[in-house]
Amino acid sequence: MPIKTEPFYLNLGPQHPSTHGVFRLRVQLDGEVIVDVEPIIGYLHRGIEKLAETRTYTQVIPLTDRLDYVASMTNNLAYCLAVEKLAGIKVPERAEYLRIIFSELMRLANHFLAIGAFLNDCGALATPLIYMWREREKIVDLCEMTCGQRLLFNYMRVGGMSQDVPVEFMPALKKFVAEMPKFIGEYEQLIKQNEIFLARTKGVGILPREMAIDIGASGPVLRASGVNWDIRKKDPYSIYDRFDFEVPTGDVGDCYDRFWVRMREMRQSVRILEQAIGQIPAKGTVWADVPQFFRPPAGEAYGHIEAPKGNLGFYVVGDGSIAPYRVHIFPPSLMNVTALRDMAIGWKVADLIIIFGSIDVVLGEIDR
Amino acid sequence: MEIVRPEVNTPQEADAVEGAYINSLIADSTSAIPDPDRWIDEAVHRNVFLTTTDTILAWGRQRSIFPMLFATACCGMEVISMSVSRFDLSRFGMDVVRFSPRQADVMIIAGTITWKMALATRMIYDQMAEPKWVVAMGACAISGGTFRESYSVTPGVNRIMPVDVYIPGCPPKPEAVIFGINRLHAKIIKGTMDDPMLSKP
Amino acid sequence: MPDLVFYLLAAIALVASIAVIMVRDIFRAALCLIVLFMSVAGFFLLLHADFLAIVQILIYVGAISILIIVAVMLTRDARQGYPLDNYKYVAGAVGILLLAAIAYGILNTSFVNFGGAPPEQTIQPIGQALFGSGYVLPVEIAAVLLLSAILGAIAVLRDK
Amino acid sequence: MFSVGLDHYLILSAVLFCIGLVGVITQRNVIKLIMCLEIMLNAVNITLIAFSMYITPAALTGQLFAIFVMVVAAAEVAVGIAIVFSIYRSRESVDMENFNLLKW
Amino acid sequence: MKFERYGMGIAKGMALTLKHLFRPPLTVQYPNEKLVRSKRIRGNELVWFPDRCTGCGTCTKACLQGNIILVTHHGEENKFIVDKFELDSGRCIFCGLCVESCPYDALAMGLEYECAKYRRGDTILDKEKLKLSDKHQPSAYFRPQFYAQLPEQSLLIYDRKEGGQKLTLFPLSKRKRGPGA
Amino acid sequence: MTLLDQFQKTLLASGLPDWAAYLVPALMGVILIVAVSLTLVIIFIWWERRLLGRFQLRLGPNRCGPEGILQPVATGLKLLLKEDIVPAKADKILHFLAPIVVFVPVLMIFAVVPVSDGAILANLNVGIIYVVAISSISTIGIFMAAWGSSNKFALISGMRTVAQMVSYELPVVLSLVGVVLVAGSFSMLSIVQSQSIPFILVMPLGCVIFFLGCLAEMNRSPFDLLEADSEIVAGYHTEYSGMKFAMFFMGEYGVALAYSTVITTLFLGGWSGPLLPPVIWFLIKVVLVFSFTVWMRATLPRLRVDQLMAFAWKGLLPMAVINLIIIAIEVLVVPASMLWVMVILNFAFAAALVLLWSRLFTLGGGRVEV
Amino acid sequence: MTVITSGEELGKKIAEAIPGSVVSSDKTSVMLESKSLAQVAEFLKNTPGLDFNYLNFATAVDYIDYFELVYRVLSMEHNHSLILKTRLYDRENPAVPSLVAIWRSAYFQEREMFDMFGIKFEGHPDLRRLLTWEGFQGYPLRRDYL
Repeated sequence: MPIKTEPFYLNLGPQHPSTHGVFRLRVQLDGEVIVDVEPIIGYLHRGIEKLAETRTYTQVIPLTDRLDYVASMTNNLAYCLAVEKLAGIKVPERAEYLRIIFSELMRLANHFLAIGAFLNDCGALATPLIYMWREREKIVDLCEMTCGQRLLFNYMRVGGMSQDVPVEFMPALKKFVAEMPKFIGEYEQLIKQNEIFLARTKGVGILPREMAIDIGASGPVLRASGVNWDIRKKDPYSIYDRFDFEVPTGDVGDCYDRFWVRMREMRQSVRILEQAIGQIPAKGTVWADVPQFFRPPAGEAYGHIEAPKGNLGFYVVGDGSIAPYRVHIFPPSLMNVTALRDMAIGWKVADLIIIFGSIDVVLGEIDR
Repeated sequence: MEIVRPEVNTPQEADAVEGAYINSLIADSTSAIPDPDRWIDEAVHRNVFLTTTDTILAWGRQRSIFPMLFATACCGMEVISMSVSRFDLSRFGMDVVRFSPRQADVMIIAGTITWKMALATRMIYDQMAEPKWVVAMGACAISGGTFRESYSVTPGVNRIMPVDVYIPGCPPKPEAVIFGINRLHAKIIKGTMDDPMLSKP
Repeated sequence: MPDLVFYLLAAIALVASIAVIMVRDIFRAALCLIVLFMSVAGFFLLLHADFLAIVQILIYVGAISILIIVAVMLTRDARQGYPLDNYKYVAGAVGILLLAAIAYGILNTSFVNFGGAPPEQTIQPIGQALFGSGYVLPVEIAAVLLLSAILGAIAVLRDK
Repeated sequence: MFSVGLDHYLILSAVLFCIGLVGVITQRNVIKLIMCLEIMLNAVNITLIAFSMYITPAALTGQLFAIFVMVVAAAEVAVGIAIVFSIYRSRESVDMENFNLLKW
Repeated sequence: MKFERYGMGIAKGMALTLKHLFRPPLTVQYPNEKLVRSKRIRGNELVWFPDRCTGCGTCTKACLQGNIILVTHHGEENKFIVDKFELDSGRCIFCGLCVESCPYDALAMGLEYECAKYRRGDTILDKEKLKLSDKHQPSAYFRPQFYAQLPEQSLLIYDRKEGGQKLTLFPLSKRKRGPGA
Repeated sequence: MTLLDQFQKTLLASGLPDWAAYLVPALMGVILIVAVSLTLVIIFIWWERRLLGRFQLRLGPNRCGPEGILQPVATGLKLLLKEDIVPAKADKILHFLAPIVVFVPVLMIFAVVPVSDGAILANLNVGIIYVVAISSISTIGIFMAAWGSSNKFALISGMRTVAQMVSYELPVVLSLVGVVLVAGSFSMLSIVQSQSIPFILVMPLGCVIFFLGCLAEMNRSPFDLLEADSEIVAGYHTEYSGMKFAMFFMGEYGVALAYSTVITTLFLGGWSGPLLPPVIWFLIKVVLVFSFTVWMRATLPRLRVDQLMAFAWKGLLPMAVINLIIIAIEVLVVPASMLWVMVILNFAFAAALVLLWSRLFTLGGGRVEV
Repeated sequence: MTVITSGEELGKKIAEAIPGSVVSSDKTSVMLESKSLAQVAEFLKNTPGLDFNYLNFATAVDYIDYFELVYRVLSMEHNHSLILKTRLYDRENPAVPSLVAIWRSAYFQEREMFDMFGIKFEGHPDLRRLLTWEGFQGYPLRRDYL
């Protein structure tokens, strides 16, 4: 019944309950149907790239923590990989395993939040988020045990890790990994077959395969569209080639697929963690003794990893001094929101919210 | 700062207007607004109540603060940690999280406030109904933190609005935030800072 | 007591109905109309027609006025309404003349009470009258009317 | 004189009816016109029920008629507003002056 | 939406939440009961040992934001005497780089995290405040010598029997009056 | 014959003036309703917050009074003295009136709910329709708030209100007619008295439809689109603060409580139950119904607008009609003393209908359809 | 393992297809003439056997004398990557053809480069400030911005 109504603009954000931070969507509506969406970002632009030019290579690591603060250790890893590539530093064996363990823990932590917040956007009053957060707290506990902070860890260093894990860490991690599959099963019981959830997510916000590649999407968003692309498999960094795991993909590319890819990725992460616990050398140094004010040679290096949200890259240009000449951060979230407009047009406001939630962005990374 | 919204027709005009406001906000806020130490005292003088009424009122206010979660960045995660099951802010009657500034009492500024965001922050603060409080959580909100030198970050949220409680940390632990909120409770109910119970080392 | 209530309700009804035609803001006019409906329901209660009073609220307040409000909402630019046009003196005269005629008629007629007490509860007699004797055909016709109204509304608004 | 009887109700409903009539004549906004029609129908309902109460209290005939009036009113509003929408869609106006075509 | 499973999915989810209703809540009633934090906790203060500090200034160089202000003058025996040692805890991000870099173990992270202040000026830790701080128990972050003195962290993964976080089924309110309780 | 009627009789007999005999019992009734229902609402707000906390593995408010029961009181006190902001562009009168229009009908519902035998304020013989009619008034209040505050989020919420309320009125009324048919009366008292078997067993499908319709009318999850805070911030009361917001807040819970009592009365046998006094039974049942809504709120995601409408029009309405026809036939065929036959028959019919609908009908999936 | 395509070989290929476009090439990267950027991108994307269908990242570095634009492109089918570079010597008004029409992932990145370096991308559909606000003075990531 297309009664002629005047289209009107609605500002979602920058402070809105479900924009996951300070994101602003200028939505043009016809009734409740979306005619146009324009994402406006920059409300958290902190100039990290500029600040990194004035700090030494080690001092940039705390800054990278604040990019994707949901899974902050993965940022450290990407940056360290880039600098290690630039300086040609070899990382000790035990440190490599610890990196794998922590980046998989971070992936779990990120997906806990992503799925929980996504369901929160669907309107389930915080309960799925809270169950997820309980598990996330366990990971946070493990990280706090290791490095004393709950969120921004500043744990990895160029050439390894800042310190070894304490003795209590491994038993606790083993218990966590053993409990995890049961929890994921429970969670699937909670939401996977829920008819309302299916009705809200299936077929909503489809990102076709070609468009996903064209916009440079990565991570679960790309894989949900049916592209089997995981840097851990396709361009293995660190020691990911030693582990046996699968890359889950979706087939349609709707919100449900993105949710479901994340759920399955969590199981794979648990698998990797199990293998890593089995293989990690019991003793050994964790840090290739890199001086605090070291000078990598002039040149450029690109290090990228499969962060929980996608392809996180660091492009580091060195000029031979103690500070990097230029650090460029390539955030996955920024690419993933490019197609938000195409995904949302024709849907309703409520759908826009869950489409945005299913992309799982973090604004610290988009705005830098 | 008075914000008058001129009529704008296109998104581009709206952006230009917003940019102009941001620039004038930067020009206006060069020095810190003094901390509202005596705020409660003044309020008491303004409306003369009987002491008991006043106590009951303060009790009501202190027991049911509706927070406005202004989670912009990293600290927002710890705000969530604090409100969900492990630390459960709702024990203090703060579970009714209002996203509309009209209904909120305390604005927990969790995260970096950039100049672009500062305008919105200030507007939301102006929209809140009296009595209202502001909690600056984390280094970024207190002073700009590690991004203080940056060209786009507000060096401390007390440049744009008065702050009642500062919670240092990057990010502060959930307990630290709850401690800060308890101090806010004390501020509300005592109306003074010279309380020996609060002079904790 | 019922007399007091009557005068009160009558005042409300008159003020509300005059407000409906005088208020420029059409949304407020719709709200005044709701007040009128409620006061009419009050008259029904005074006249021992409690079933009809409730039905009045249900249909007029719950359905018709909401329909009108939706119409107001969806025709937003027309919200302010238009000034009364030149007919207003003519209309006033016609209204007053008609009112005088009716009042003359009413005051000069003596109505006969055919006796009998009003029934204690009205639902059962109404139901029996509607479906039991004599009124079955009108009820069916009313049903057909409603159906055709729905279909007509849909037909008018359908995409062409 | 002041104890309420049938006359009072009849006069009241006559006044309401006339107000509605004046409204119907003067209004140019179609939605308001429909509202005025509703006022007139309500006035009629009051009359019907007052007669029912004061003339034939036992028979309830007036109440039955009031029910039918309500049915008609509901149908009329539904169709009327549908027509208003339909015209508004093509003409972007709810002014009576624009409702002078038999086809839209 | 299509109820292919006749609402069984909804029923399953509701069964799970019902199961959670009878699980003990995780809540730590903070002002009354406190979690034991990690041994390597980076609390919101620094612990400074003035007797071990030589005033070399490595920490000021390591600090990524220039937050540590250190002013020294030459004393006897060619030693530095610290005139001013000050940092703004409202600006510090507690990354721990200064502690890592200190060659004389004169700095350590503190355990204290309840540092909320009413005034902006109170967040600045000057020499006087920091001098008192060596009475505090420092954390074991990069200072493994303190590791044994600290209590075990209470983890959520373990339940109470295994030394983890306390879970109680139907806890009653704490009537005890904590600050602001 | 209710207590107030008797009181009025005695007053009339004692020679008080006419108007006083009318006014005094009426005022007493009003005061009684306001006091009791507000107290209940306050307790139920606390109960929901605690229960929701327990579903989410946390405690909920427990610091204010014993087990935090004074929490809503503190909230009310605070809101009472909070600054009242009226936006500059708002329609002042509507903005002021809206909370009252929302709040008062909620209180009026309580007047016809029997707490135990004879303990009812007004034993209307149109009790059920009264409930439906009165509750439709608060829709207008919500719409006034949405329109009056000239806020875009509120306006969207207002549009949703109208659609949702109007759509769900129909299945609610149709499932009520089933109850009326079996009980043979509109009066709440006689409906309770006729429930030798609770009607939830006699007409399970009708009960489910009525319950879902009620959820939609009282804006509880999963139909809480009016104030879907992840989408439209706070819905129609985005611009409200202070006491007006408190009235919306209380009205929201009040309507939830009112519908819980209505469901208890109509389908769960009201006050009847063995051993315990009737009032206790009544309260137990109300708490159960209310807790069930809290349980749903803790679990379920929210529907989308078009799905919500499709669920009403394509799902609930036809099922309600079929259910009504089945019950009408059964009332004619089955003798009144053999209600258990209807129990068996209706369970079979309900299962068949649910199976049929879940197989055959897609409710508003896929692209937006208007 | 993503194969890093030899820039020298590919540089030859590009130079054959689009003469005068390649300035120089080394092991990992190809330095292009800034004007021919769009043509080369088109060639890289659509030539069978190369199929660089995925623009990984695009950024600029300010070397004070010139801006260097760096593009890393990737082929998902063949799993090989290449770094394209180009230099802009005009400091006042640097301009380069936009690649949005070829790889949409350049959309936000080019807006960001415009915002941060002041590089104009000709043919970009909506070239406005992205991270900073309208009316911001200067281009922050230039080395001379303080």
